[in-house]
Amino acid sequence: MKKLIAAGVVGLSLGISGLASAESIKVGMITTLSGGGAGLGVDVRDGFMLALKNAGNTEIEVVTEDDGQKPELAVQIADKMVQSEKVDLLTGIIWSNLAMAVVPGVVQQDILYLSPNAGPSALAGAMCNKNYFNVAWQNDNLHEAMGAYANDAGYKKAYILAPNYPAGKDALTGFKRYFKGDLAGETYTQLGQTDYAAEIAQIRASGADAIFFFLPGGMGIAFMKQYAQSDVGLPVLGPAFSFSQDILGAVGDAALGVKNSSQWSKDIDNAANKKFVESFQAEYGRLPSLYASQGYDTANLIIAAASKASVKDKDAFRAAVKEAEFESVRGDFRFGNNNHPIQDIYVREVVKEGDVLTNKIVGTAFEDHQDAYAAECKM
Amino acid sequence: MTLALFIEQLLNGIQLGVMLFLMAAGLTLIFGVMGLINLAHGSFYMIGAFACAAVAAATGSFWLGLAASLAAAALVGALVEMTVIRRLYERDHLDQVLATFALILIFSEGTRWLFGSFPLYLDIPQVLSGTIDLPGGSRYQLYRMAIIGVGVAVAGGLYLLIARTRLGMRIRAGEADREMIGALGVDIRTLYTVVFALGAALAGLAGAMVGALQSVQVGMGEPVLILAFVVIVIGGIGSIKGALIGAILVGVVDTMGRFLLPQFFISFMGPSQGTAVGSALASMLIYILMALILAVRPSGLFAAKG
Amino acid sequence: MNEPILEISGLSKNFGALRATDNVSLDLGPGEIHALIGPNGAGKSTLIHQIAGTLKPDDGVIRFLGREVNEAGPVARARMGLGRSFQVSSLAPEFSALRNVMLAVQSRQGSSFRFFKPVMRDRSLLDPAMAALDRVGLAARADVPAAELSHGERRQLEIAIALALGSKAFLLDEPMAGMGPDGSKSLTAFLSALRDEAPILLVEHDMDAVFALADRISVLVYGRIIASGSVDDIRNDPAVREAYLGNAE
Amino acid sequence: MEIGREGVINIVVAVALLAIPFAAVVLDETFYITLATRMAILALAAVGLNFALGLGGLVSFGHAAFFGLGGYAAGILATHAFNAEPLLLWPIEILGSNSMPVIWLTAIAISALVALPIGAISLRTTGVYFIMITLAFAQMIYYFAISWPAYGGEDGLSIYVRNGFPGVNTLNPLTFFLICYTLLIVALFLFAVFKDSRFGAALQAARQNETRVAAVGIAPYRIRLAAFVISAAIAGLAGALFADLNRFVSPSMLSWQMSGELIILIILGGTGRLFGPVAGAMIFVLVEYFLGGITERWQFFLGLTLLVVVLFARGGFIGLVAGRTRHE
Repeated sequence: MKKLIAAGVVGLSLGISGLASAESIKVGMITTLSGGGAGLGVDVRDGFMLALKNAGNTEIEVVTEDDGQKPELAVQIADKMVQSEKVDLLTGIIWSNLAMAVVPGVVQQDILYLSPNAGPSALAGAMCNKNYFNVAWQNDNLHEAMGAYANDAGYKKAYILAPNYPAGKDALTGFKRYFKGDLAGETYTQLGQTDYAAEIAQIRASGADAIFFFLPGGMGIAFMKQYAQSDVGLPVLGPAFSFSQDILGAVGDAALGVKNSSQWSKDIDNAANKKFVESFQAEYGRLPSLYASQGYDTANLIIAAASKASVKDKDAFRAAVKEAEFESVRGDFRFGNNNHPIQDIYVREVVKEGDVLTNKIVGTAFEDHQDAYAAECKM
Repeated sequence: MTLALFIEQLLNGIQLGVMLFLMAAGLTLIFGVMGLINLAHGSFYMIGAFACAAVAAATGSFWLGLAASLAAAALVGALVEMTVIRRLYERDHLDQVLATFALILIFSEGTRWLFGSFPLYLDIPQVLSGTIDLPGGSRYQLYRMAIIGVGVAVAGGLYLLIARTRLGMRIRAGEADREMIGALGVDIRTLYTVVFALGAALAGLAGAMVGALQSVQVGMGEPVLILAFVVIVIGGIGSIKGALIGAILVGVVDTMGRFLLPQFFISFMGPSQGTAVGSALASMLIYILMALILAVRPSGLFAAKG
Repeated sequence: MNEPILEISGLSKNFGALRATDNVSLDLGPGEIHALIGPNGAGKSTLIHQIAGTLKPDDGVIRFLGREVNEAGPVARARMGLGRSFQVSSLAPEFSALRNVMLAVQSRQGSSFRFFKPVMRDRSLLDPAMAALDRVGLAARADVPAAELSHGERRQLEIAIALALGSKAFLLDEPMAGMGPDGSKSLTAFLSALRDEAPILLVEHDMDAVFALADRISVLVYGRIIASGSVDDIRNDPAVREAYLGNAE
Repeated sequence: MEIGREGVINIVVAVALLAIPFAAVVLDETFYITLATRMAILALAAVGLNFALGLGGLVSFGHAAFFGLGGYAAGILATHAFNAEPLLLWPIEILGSNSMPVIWLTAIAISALVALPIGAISLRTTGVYFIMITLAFAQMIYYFAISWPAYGGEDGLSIYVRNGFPGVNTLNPLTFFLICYTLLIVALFLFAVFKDSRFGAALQAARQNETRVAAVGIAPYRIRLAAFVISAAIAGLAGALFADLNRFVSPSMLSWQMSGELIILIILGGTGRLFGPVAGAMIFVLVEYFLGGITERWQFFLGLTLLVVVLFARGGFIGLVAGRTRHE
């Protein structure tokens, strides 16, 4: 129904002013709005829509559809949006495996894709493409930051843990790329596993002095709760995903004091971020997560590029996106040769503000960090 | 590997098994008495967890939450039985699979509609936090010990219920011969509703207890459902005893596989290859176990019916 | 006397403490009808199952056409020519009477791994099947699904299937059960003629039919054969009268 | 044999599916060609399953395994061809391929080869046990695919250029649709022929009454195993096409939800009916497409729709419009 009305409005505006219509942009958003991973998609979408609202932008029309976290469905929706909705650009995918399914096909058809979350290594390296921009991070980045931080914090023997799938392997590889100490153990758990008693028992017996884990979604919640309930008590390190605003509430006090890495935090001190955090709270009645910040930045990047070039002129628009002249909520932001971000990555600590668990920045792991695959990209 | 670690892992396996038993007991009862395959059983697990989390958050009491989980799962179970499930008893397995698959979609999206997209918070009760000492110098978490206790109590309770009570007699009669209990003058409709609600309540209880350990979120029931099916098929469909033994077997094999297999492969393949191969094999282990058991005993270990 | 077609010696089967079959020996010669009678629970069905191959005996030997078949399953025994009808009608309910019989013809002709030729246009299947139906008097009901046949018609169909199999011996488990008097009479006449084609081991409760048909009768009680002989022998055997006939009447 | 009411409906369904892409060309809505292709491929997979499920009564809850294996056969061969790396050097050199016929044959062969031992073990069981053991085997392959890193693991494998077919341009969506549609028709033809053959007679009889079939001297086990393998091979072929449609293959093609979806297609259309899977696939894809466009809670309404169909439209779509089967 909504879609019909929107289409009607577009049709109407075309009819009234054939001249001005050149600037309207149609964005297709494929994201996860059902199932256990829906929280991430909802945050990206809400962040994106908030940016449009804050900018008072009415030229950008957004078509949103749920991919149910299924790659085949995502591909079908992408086809529909390109072939039927005739969108100018696509965005919204949360998960690496869905991005790997959708992105190569889409960019081949000369459609721009702006990733608000996933950053699989293949798309940053050998398979990089002029039509693919990542506005979040390359998958390894936050893990690399935690590896570097572990050195600074003086940890010598880390136990590392991730699910047995490509992003999990990338995560541990990323951590090990920067961590100089020894490993007390390296465990790959089953994807979707929810009981970590066996792993926690092994951690206790391993003689480690710190734990690094990458367990996205419900897996991380389960691990943190069970870890806190055990009496192991070693310091825990991880990427922001298990300590982002959307799930901190479910982890509870178990997360207090944990150090995690993120390219964004709600206490980054700049005007854009202040406005983002305040307006997000006002609009949705909750604190934003890093996913929301990524959706917000993606929308602002599109708005900025559209002010410089027409979306119909692919080359000019692409160049305008690459310049990335927008007020990012994370401060400095620019694209490297492979269209992936070069940005600062912070170390945050989980704290309690009143009754609400949230993060505050306690250090900087990297400045102007670029991903490890940029050299493999021939662009 | 020390003995203490081994004992702790063994307990972890048993605790997982006990939790699976709570799910499997309901499934196997429902199949044994009504001949129904219920894919939506995982949804009661989820409903139990959400009810517990919501009530615990509102009242601050885990115990009230636990009571709410039992009540909510039983209530939803009874309602679903009376509106939908009842029409499926006379259908073949195919229709049952499809209808209960549809119920999963409805319950999952319905729960998200009601509670939003973000996971809920649920912690273990204060009195059960901490650990207890075990012989051999190991320690074990009190809450998990309590889960094992609840599982054993439920197994005992179910045994008494079925062996000693009128309801149990009717359940046994229903398993033996569905037409006969009608002839005995038992109100079959009520009996079926009660059995279904009982199964749902056990699943809800499992969901609530595990929800305190894990993430309370939409879709949490389906992985457990698949495991519970593995359990009842291994144990022999319709057999409570089979469900108990199958559950412990699956729990221990799964936990020990994840613990021992990577170490085993590392010993001759090196850490990175060994971890990869061992982890991959560990995730397939219980399915391999199930295929092996069914290849030798096509009706499971303790088939109640031929 | 000729070699027996079917020969059973020293057959035993226990279910726990229950001796369901207790050292049973009997045989079936060419051209004869050998009736097996006995009260309910005497172990007749258990015995039939062992002869057909669906139950394995604990002890004893079953020979069919001179070969020991103890290790052969029901499929192999059927292929050797042991035609069987069931106590409870056992047919493919969705198939027409004709297609039920055709299945037997198909089996007799060899492999079922033929994927392309439509059976309903295959005269080599249709003709023998129709002939078998005709012999049992079901030709007019050829196109009716088995599920819609009357009880008696289903027994007739069972026999047509056994006929179509080209059986070398028939194992008929209560073919008269549930038939009206007219049906029983015509079936009795039919079976009487059938013995020339292949001998029949007949399990039956209907004593009129048994006495009219049987060349020999064996009486099974509590898993044991207590008497065996001609109709007159059995009629006059005091042990049988006491143990079985006396009780039955 | 005269064309009955069901025959007419079958023709209508077949023509309707064929008409969608041509209408799409006229309306300049390329996406509907993609949608119709998806329908044809899912229908093909379901026709495959229908050999086991519809004719043989074998409720396989693990056919996604074969569907996915076919997909991986396409993905792996295409990747090796794309990178010009041989698949195997020893004992014989096997090269990758981007030729559809080669890929199809490989997909069929691999699915059939894997189905043989799986069927051999699973068919020892019956009823719910069969449902669950087929599920277990599919889960094994699923977890293997997720944790085996060589071909992308959970990320899956991309096919950068759609594989080719000698003499035609497969990149043209309409051409690719026609290839899939042709294969679907061939499979339907095989289904119809097999159903009426001696093999089909034995298979259907074994579904209705296993004891009877054994008593006339036909071993149901071997007949069923053959049906299971044929069924898997067709599902594998469909998987290879599905990979080419999506330009992508991933473990989710092997998931138990996928197995469930294949079963749903058959029941939606009408179990055991020749065109049941086709009608089912068309309805399912359309419902998914329209609901997905209307509401983000589409899964809720999808569930509701399915529930209504099971409870009140027994016999599925074909049963609803053609009436109950008149058995031969």
